[in-house]
Amino acid sequence: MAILVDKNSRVMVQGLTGGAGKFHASRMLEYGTNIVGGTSPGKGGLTVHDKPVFDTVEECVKQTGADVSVIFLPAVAVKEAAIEAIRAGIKFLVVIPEHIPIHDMLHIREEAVRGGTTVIGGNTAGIISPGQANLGIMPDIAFTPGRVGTVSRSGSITYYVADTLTRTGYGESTCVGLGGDPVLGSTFDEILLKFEEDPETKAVVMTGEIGGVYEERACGVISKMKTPVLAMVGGIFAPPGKRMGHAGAIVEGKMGTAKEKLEMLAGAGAHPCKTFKDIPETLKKLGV
Amino acid sequence: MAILVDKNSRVMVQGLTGGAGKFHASRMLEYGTNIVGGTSPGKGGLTVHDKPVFDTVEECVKQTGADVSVIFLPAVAVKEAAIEAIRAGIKFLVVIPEHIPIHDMLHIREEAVRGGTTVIGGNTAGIISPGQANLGIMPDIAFTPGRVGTVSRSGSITYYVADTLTRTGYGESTCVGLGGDPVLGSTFDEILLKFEEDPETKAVVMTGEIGGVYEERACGVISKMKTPVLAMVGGIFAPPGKRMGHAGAIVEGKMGTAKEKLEMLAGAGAHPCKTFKDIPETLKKLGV
Amino acid sequence: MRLYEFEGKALFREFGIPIPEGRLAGNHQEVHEIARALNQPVVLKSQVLTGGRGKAGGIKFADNADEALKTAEELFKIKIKGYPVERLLIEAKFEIQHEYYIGVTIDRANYKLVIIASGEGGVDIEETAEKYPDKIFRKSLSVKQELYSFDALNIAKKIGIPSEHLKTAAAIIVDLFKMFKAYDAKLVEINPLVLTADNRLIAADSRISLDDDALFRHPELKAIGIEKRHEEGEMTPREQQAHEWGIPYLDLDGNIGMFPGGAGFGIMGNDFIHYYGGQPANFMDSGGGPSPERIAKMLVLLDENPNVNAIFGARFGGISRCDDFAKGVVMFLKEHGLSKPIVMRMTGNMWREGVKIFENAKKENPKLFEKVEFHGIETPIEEISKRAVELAAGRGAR
Amino acid sequence: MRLYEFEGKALFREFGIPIPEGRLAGNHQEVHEIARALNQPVVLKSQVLTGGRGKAGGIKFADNADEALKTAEELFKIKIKGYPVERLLIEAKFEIQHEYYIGVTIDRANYKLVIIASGEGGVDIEETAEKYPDKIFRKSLSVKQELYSFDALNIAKKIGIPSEHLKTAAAIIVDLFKMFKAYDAKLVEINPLVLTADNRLIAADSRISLDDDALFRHPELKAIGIEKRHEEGEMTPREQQAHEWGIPYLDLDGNIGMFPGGAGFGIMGNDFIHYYGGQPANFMDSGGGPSPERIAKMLVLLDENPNVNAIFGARFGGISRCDDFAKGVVMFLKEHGLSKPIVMRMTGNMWREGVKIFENAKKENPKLFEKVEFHGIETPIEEISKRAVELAAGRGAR
Repeated sequence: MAILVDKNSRVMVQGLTGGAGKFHASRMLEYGTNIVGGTSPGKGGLTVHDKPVFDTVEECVKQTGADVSVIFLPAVAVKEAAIEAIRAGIKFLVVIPEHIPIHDMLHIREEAVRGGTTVIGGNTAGIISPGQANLGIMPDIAFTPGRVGTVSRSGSITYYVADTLTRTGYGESTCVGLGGDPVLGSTFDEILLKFEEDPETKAVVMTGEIGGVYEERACGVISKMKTPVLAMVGGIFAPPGKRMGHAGAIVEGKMGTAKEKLEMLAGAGAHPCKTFKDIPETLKKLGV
Repeated sequence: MAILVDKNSRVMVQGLTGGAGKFHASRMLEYGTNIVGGTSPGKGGLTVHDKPVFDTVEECVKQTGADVSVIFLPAVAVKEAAIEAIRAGIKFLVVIPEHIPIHDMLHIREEAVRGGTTVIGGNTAGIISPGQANLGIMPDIAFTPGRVGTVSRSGSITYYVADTLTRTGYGESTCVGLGGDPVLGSTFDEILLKFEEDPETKAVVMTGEIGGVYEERACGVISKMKTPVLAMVGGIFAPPGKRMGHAGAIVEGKMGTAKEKLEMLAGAGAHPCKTFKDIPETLKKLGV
Repeated sequence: MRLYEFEGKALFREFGIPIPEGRLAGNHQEVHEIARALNQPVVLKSQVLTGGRGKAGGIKFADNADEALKTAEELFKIKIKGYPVERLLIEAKFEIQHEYYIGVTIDRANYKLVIIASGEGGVDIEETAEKYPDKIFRKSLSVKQELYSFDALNIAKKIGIPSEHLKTAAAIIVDLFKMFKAYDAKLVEINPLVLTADNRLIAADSRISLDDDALFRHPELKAIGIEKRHEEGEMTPREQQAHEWGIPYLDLDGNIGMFPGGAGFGIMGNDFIHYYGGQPANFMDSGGGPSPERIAKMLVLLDENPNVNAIFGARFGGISRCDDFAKGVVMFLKEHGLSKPIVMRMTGNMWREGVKIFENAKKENPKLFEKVEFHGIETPIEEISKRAVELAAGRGAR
Repeated sequence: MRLYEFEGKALFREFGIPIPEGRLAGNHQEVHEIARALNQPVVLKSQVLTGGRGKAGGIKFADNADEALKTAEELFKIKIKGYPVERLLIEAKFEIQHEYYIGVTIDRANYKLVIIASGEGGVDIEETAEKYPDKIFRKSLSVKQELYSFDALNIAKKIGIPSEHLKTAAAIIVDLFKMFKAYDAKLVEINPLVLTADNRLIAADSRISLDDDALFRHPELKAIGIEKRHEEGEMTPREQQAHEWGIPYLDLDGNIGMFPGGAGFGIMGNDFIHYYGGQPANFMDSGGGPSPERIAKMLVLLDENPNVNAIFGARFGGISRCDDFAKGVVMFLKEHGLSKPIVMRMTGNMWREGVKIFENAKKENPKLFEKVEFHGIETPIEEISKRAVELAAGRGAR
């Protein structure tokens, strides 16, 4: 099994006729992802890789039964595209583009909560449930079906973690890229809860990063999870990030340094790892 | 009994330190209205007519238990004042000023529906439950406690109707001025329903006017009411009002002429009256 | 208040809605210059604040600048529904491939903004709406909601805009909705939105009505000449005078001068006069809490109207105070003098004080009150109405 | 990106938030003129994009224009945290009665905008927040919500603004919140908001940070000189070069040139180098899907950095393609040449094509690859990190 996407997901691509959309759609199809169509306003009626293109998500959903969407559009178009998908009933949305305005992400998040849609990104490499579906820009070379889930703010870290899990025979149930932007569609805790509910996921590797507040948000969930969580945090040796004025310091308090994050996660019951090779060693100890 | 306000209502005045607020508050107090305080931002701590003035409605509600408010403020300040009252938990709000921007009234209405507040006005003479409370600018000379409710878009018509009911011995339970503006806080149907629930109100005189769509909205309710409704509509001989472009005609269809309104109301079961003296004659026939 | 076509188009341009190339001309020489600069066939559009301008001959075409000059000379002479043509909008002519309709207005019964669109634009849109309601597409939004491009695209699709123009049309719809909200509009219409033979989408006409009461929020409009005005058309000299004094006033065809308090009874009082066989000469509203000066000016308007035989007065003091009312009447009687008979009724807030003012003035100078019949709450308003009809019919003082 | 104080104050003025009378000076003569025109005691404020300017002596007072001139001459010579003072904001001095704090920022954990206010403004506000959390008032709003005057008045009351200034303070808070939304800000602060001895409320300082990614929505800012820039401070020459090339880059203190793919591994790779005893010379992010030209430029930055002893390269092709990566490396080797040893690992999208490009180039000219140690998916990244540390320590090619 897997979380969020599997071989039964009916996947559409917003921006299917664009350069990136077309290129990655073909990769996703090659991987076996069940792409059913896509959108490109004003280009309804065309086909790309033999899949129908529609003017609006609403039409695409009606005609193809799409329930998952991946956005490949310029950052300026993401706010409306995401809200369109949410309003059209898409239940899981992957936002690939980077440089999305933060206020736009706040709007998207509000609509997503209201519409009951899970959003990942922006600035994510996407999500892969190995052997079933690959949504986004992740290279399939690192991934193999298996029993460990991963969730990370970084695409490259996701590849290295999966590479390690694949190499050591664990494989992955689903690998989720939360995205690298300061405000994201989903947070670690929300994804961890989904892994907790997945019987095939025997452990989760969560890789965080200096800055932001999402790792801290995860602690409450980790302390209640039965599935073991392995945690890495990048930036232990990075110079401390600059705070945004007094207000940032007041709102986010002591949050943000990698060392503190890792300590908090460990305190909540996660198993800390330094480099990737600590991952299989820890899994072995845990008997996963 | 009465609807919306009675002698137990705890009434506050927004704009209590202003000229109009002060003047009419004293009249309202003289009538016996239970005014408990008022607001004037920046003037918290003063008293007017021995009643305490607060900076915000929230404070006034907390300190005095106010549950009804009357707004005497310039039109530009009404939107925020009304929303403030609604958010502070005021359950019945009387908006006296005229010339409130229509878009502002749409905002107020949305907040009122969400907050469960009944709003009357803008551009209303107010509401009076004779012998109990007089909220707004209505002269008390025309009113006497009794058994007929009135609801009108016009202050002057309210006075004439009450004058007639008083003169003929029926008296009034409550007289409601919906207000003269194109978009109002409440509609005829909403007020009629409240009269229907009041056991002391034996009949309702509803006086409408050429233009707008509120009389038409009332028909559905009238046809289901047990309490008899008498209807007058002003503007039978007025030249037809100008439509607002094609869009106005499309949205409002055939609505709006006084003659059609009166016919529709009669069709829904209301008893049409031409001049005020028809009112007591009709009531007599109905055995009220 | 209604905007002229050229004013509406200036707002369209500000919001990025495409309009035809063109300029406003105040005389025929300017028309010549503009047409020469455009250097192509043009359309000359009379700028008047009334509908039906096309059917009345207010829109003409010309193939070149000289022809435009001649046509303009004629247009500047005509009147449309009584309104003289003082300005012409001169625009490059275009060939029509299709006409669409897009409008935004307020659905008062449901407290929503509503976007209306149709694939059958043009002057017959109302007929289309009535006969073929399926051809009209509506979308309601709360005043707090944003109109998103995908919603607009959906509307554009539903009214049959061709694929290659969907994004442009959606942008126009989104911008029109933004403009509606930004300027506190009551109505904005593009009718027709034209798809030209050379495949451009253009707002060929504008119809905009703004909320007078929200003008204070838009001082920038004053800079481009858009100020408070009547909803439609121009005014009679007396209406113009009343407008300058800030008094809502309309001339009607009868001979009874209507001097009521409040708009509500202003309208219904007219019905009463009709019921008793009379004809009102006007509609008038005193506004809330009129000053004595304003009351006096209202009487001046009626007394100086040669059509008026008698005046019907009614005052139920609410926000208006009877003492101010009485002061105003006395001020008028003293400073202007009354030439027509008047019957009136006064009651409500401060009526005792009002009565005292009348009594004192009458004691001082009884002649002032010769033509005045004065009543209080004891006389039903129906009696006053009946008496005004008698007075106007020349059945004189009792 | 952070704005200068004077830029922030220009935006305050636009939104009606009161600021002190004053002007910007680029040299000491201008300071003299401005101070003379103000004709009263002034404050000279160094305009640098860093905090702690007051404690570093960047803010001075002067009683008259001549004194201001002298003080300015000194200020133009100093550096604040390494940043030279190039401009001074000259403002009329005022006496402080009380200092308040008002800020708006984004609460990322809860997806809300949050207004923060305190009756204890000034540079020690963070300390206050930590020691006396009761003295900090917060209000969270959704990005779709409006801040109403009564909410703002409530905030003003809670932080102890005196009655007679409540309405002014509320207007400032409402305007600050509007400005936050209107300009897609990440942070706006008035600290301190000063109640002067003569009873005026004034935004004495501004701290504003805007969202670079939303600048496209605000072309009007460019007109007043506000363009995309770093969050804080100025850049080293190499950072400046990288910035011009659009490459996120930061100089660090070590000797290993970091050439990773992706920001995530860019950060974590630095930790790995530390774990194996090395010190990175930089942080760098290739950005999504870099072109060969960009890859080549990234290598130029590292190769020309005299602190760099060896280069650590890692590429996991995702949105970036290994063939483009390999092309960029080869382009660099051919056109620039490599002077330091490099160890790198490449895998992911199009890795086969990438390997082929390397092999062909090597076949063509094996000398180009003399200092290159190249690995694929078979070698864990830990081994590459370890090897980079060895190379930088001079433990040479194996």
